[in-house]
Amino acid sequence: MTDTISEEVTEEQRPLGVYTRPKGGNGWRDWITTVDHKKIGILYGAAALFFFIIGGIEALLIRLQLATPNGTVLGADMYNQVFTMHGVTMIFLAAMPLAAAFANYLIPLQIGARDVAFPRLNAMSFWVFLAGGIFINLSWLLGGAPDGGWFGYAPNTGVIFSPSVGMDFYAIGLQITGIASLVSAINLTVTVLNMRAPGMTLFKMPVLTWMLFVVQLLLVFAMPVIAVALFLLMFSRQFGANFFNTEMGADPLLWQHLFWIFGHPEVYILVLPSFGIISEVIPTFSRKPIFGYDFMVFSGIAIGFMGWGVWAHHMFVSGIGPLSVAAFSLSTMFIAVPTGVKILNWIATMWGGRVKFSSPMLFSVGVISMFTIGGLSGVTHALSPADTQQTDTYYIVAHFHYVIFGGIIFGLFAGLYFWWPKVFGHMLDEKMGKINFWVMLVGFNMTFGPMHVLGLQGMSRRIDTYSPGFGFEAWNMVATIGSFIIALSVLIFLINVVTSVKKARGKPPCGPDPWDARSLEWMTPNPTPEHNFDEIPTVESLDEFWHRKWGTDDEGQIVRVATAEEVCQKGTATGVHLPSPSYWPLIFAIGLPLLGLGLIFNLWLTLPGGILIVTALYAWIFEPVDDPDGPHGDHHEVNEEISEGASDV
Amino acid sequence: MDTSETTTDVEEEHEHHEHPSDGKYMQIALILAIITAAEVATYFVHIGDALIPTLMVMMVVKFWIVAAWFMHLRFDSKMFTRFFVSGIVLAISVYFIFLTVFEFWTEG
Amino acid sequence: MKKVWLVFTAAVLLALSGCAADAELDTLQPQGPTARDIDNLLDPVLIIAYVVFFLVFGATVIIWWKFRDRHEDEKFPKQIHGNTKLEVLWTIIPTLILAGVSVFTLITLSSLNSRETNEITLQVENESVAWEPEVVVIGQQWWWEFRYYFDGLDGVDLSDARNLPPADIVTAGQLVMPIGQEIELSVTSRDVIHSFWIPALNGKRDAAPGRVHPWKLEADEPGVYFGQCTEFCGLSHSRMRMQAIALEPEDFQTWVDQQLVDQTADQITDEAVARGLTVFENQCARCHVVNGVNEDTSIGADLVSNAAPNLTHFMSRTTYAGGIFNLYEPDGTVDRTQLEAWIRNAPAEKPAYAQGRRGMPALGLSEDEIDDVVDYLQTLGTPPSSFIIQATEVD
Amino acid sequence: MSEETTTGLSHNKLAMWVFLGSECLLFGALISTYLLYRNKFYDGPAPGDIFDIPFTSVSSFVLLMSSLTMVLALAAIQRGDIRNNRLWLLTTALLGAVFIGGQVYEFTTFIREGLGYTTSPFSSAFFTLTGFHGVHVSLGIVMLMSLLISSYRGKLTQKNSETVEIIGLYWHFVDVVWIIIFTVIYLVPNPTS
Repeated sequence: MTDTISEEVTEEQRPLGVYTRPKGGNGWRDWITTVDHKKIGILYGAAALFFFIIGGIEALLIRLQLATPNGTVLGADMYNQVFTMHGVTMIFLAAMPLAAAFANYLIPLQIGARDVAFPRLNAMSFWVFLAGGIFINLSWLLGGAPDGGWFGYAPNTGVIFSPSVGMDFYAIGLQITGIASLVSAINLTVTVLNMRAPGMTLFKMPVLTWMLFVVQLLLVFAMPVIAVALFLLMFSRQFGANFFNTEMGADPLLWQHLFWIFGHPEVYILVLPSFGIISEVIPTFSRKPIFGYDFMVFSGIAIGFMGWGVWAHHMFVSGIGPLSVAAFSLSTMFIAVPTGVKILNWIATMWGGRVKFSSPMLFSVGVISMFTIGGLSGVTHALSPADTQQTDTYYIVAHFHYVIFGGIIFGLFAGLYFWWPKVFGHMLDEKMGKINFWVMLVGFNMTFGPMHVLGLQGMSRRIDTYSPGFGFEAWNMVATIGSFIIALSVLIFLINVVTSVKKARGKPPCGPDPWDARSLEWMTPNPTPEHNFDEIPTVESLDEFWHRKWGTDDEGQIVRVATAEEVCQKGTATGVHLPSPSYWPLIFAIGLPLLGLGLIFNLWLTLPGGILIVTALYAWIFEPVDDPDGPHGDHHEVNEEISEGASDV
Repeated sequence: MDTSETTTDVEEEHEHHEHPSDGKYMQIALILAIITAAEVATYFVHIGDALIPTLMVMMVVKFWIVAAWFMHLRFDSKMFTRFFVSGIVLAISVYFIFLTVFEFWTEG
Repeated sequence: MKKVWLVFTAAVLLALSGCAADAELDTLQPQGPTARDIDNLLDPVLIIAYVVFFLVFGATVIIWWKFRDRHEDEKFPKQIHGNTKLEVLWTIIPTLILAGVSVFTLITLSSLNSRETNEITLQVENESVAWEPEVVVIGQQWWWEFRYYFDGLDGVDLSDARNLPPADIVTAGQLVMPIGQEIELSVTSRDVIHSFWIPALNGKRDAAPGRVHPWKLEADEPGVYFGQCTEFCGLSHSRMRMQAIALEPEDFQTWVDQQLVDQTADQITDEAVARGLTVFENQCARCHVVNGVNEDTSIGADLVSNAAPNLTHFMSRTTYAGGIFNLYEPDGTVDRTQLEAWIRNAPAEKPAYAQGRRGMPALGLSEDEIDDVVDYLQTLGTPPSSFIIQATEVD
Repeated sequence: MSEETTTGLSHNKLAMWVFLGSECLLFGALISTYLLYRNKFYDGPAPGDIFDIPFTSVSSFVLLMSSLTMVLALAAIQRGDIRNNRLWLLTTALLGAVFIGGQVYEFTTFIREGLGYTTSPFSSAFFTLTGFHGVHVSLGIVMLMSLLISSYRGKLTQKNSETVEIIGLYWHFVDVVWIIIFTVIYLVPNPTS
């Protein structure tokens, strides 16, 4: 595991002699040892897109099964596994890590930092997430995928009712990805608080950073709750604990409460990054500042805070008392207010602007209109009596896909198009981007629009088949066709990526500021150099980058004071001292699934898992702060700040 | 969630108050020991309806003493207190509602 | 974008206005007072939602037409950073609207949870009984049981649905009730969580093991009202259906009279039926009860849920196997082919987990035995009226 | 090191506090689960039947005092007093070990008296909650021992006293959690069968 190093290094640099750090470099070795937040961001993005495609294939299978009455494509058992894994994959392995990709890549850049507070922990978060994602999907090969729904309601997830190992993979796998989320959240929380550029007060942070910050706080407090729920499930299944054993007087609603105490903040964990992204995109393309920055920030905080008081609206028919239903019904209704404020503020930002409908902007407007539909159907669920008709029908499926697909996936695609040049140094093709958007919009509405009707006509959720004669046939067929149109739009995106990469090969990177953007990350060249900023800028205002480019003349007209090329740094600084790569995050991450497999199949397997984990932890601690053999630049002022700014944990 | 306050974010004064002396720590530990003794005494001496409130008050006092003195929250940055208190307040309110929904308080 | 939306919205409006013909589960065509209360709450909110949506969408369209950048020059629009008054205004307005909505929500909620005490007089075994209409609803994998206790539920311990005292009437798949009466339900489960839902009469309520949830149903007119289990409950969740059959009070009395009759062997004259009874006693009676043949206590112990449908008045129902097969053809003849297929190899007809003691297993009966047992089953109970048989047919 | 950050606080210490905030929700969920099930003892022993308050009081006291020794260890290293630092670190670890020993003894007694992990919802919830706490204490002991080893290797000096402080924060947190558990689970009158 260690490089052989010929040069001499001091005892101080290599405390235990063996735990050296790998050198930076190129190729796969660089990727698996990297602690660079940008590379980790890219890894998150790639892994998330991979799982997004897997989850999408599962969605297509679901739609094929339901295209016609009495469908036989999957069969009941397989259908239950596929819909469970579709939910688990899309939420935990696609949407959350895609948001994490943006958080990792952009938070340090937007606040003017060289990296996150704990670069190695950051790498660990990614590898642990990936290990968890692979672990859950291993269940397909090792005895069947989870079949109790992503919500895993007890006691249907107990060994009697779900005897395959699927739910064990679910409980342990989500626990593993939960570790990743929690560690990453603590890391980014500290980063936002502690590593802002001089002058960047909290209220000069871009809205995206703010929203991502709220998300990290939500994760910090929500992950332990699902962790406990999953522990209870795991102990029940593995060791015969009686948390959900109703024969002994246990209450099956315990799981539901714990799950949704986590689950509702989770909705905002998913949606706020997208809100943040479009809050960056819309002002840029409207050529106006965001309307009501303070309101945007505070409504984000309010959503995050109120998200803790509405969880039981998932349980209006579960048998909780009428007083609880009334209370949660009211709290749910009023969470619509801060969300509504956001939508109106985005509209006000565009209003009176000179709006360029480039592809990131199209996707953002898509978020506004599609999320509005999801939000409004959400209000109809808040009417708890009406929810007794709607819940667990396709009306709910329609609702949350308008929120999650319309509100989140569209936003994340806006982000992909917007920051692609930032990350890779070339633009994605605009024309294909627009086609991508329109195809996705049509496919999305064809798939999920009819589900409102199906739900109101009484089609239950999570059914693997339905009989003819209930009026479900036509709309199901439309939805299935729509789902393939969505698949086509994702294919268009992938083709766009491939052709754009090919087109850009051999050409110089695109300019530093393709969109006339506003925030700090665009002050570095495209693609971002390894050290981010040549010199940490001092921030004077919100939209610092924009204000360095544009000023006002005597008549109040906006005039250019500098070109983007002048404002942007050259990215040519040398000798910037960056945290060194490390093997141990990856080694640690490999240990966890082994531990999990050991718990499920054979306790002996936990031994190598445990050894890897303990070794990795101790090696990590005793690993020198820096690569003793790595290049050391001249220590001028800026460099001091870097080595101090990024801690060694 | 209360990190939204604007006033404290930059240049939070770097507090280096003198930490208590070892003797002071011993005194605090003595107080903790006395409260614990009082707590345990309630097991043997019956005080009726006042029992649970008394126990809760003593518990909170002990908690507060350890957090404030041993964990240095009294002397350290308010940011730390904020995160800890956020966690505690959120936990108490969420789980209080949780138990209320289960009609835990009325069941006795 | 605009056109797509027009088409789509038109389609939604069409569906919402209740044009859907075959929609037995439609939530927007209430057939009873409770469901109507819910519908009356939803409709105005849907209208508000449409208005809000068209405002937002209209604004987007205006931005698209009016504020689109058509000249690629560097001219900037007026830079507006916000407008506190406006923002406060559009915080307050939705708050007020929602406050109004919440008042109506609370009113509906309280009516949904209110209980009407209305006793009806029934003749039970030649005695007049004042019965407050109450039915115990029990979900299990993957069918519903309904139990009627004419002495009321006061002395009935429902906390353990797997061990209930014998009831006056035990039926499965179809809840029979009189019209114009509020029927109080006690919903519970014998294994996992299910959800009881007759959309035309009321919303749904979960059936959770160890918990008894009150709910109610009331129908205006006689008819067959369809339902479907809506809480994911495992393998055959989609094949767990039920119906509420609402009858005129006198028809309900007739139904009660018929259900109170036990099946005794000395009525049997036909030889095939007698052989069928033997098959039943040797095989089926391990899990299924026929009053007069075996006892309603501790049968079904082979099953996780501790129960299988009571078959005493099998022919009085129009569906079986969790409400997924029709017992009768529309003309009133028995669909023997399907019934025989079910008895021959139940797991092939409906996914279950028989080896895990859930669902009906394949018993390995010979074709003769199947014929006989079907002959026997056909003697159990009185067929319902052709009105009900036809109302059960969905196609 | 900490002077370089925006807030002037060290990354490590801030991260530990954020983590402790998170842990509140974890233990909150476990305690609430226990409270929900304290009456659900099925056919097994009830909490009121088996809790040995005098015994648990002693071990609680031991854990409480370990907080004192922990803070004394920190004060020592902050003064640069390595000898006393080692002494108090060792004492803290030992007190922690005594507490864990007490818990092991308590668990074995309970099991002997018929309260196994799978006896009832109450037993599962009890062992899970106190077990989680015990694992936290054990991890703390491992960390303290690591500090000691590192001290004997000459790596633990006044300069990195913050490491001691951060592990101390964790240790005190585990202690305050026990303050709550001791009152809420043991001292509040318990149902008997």
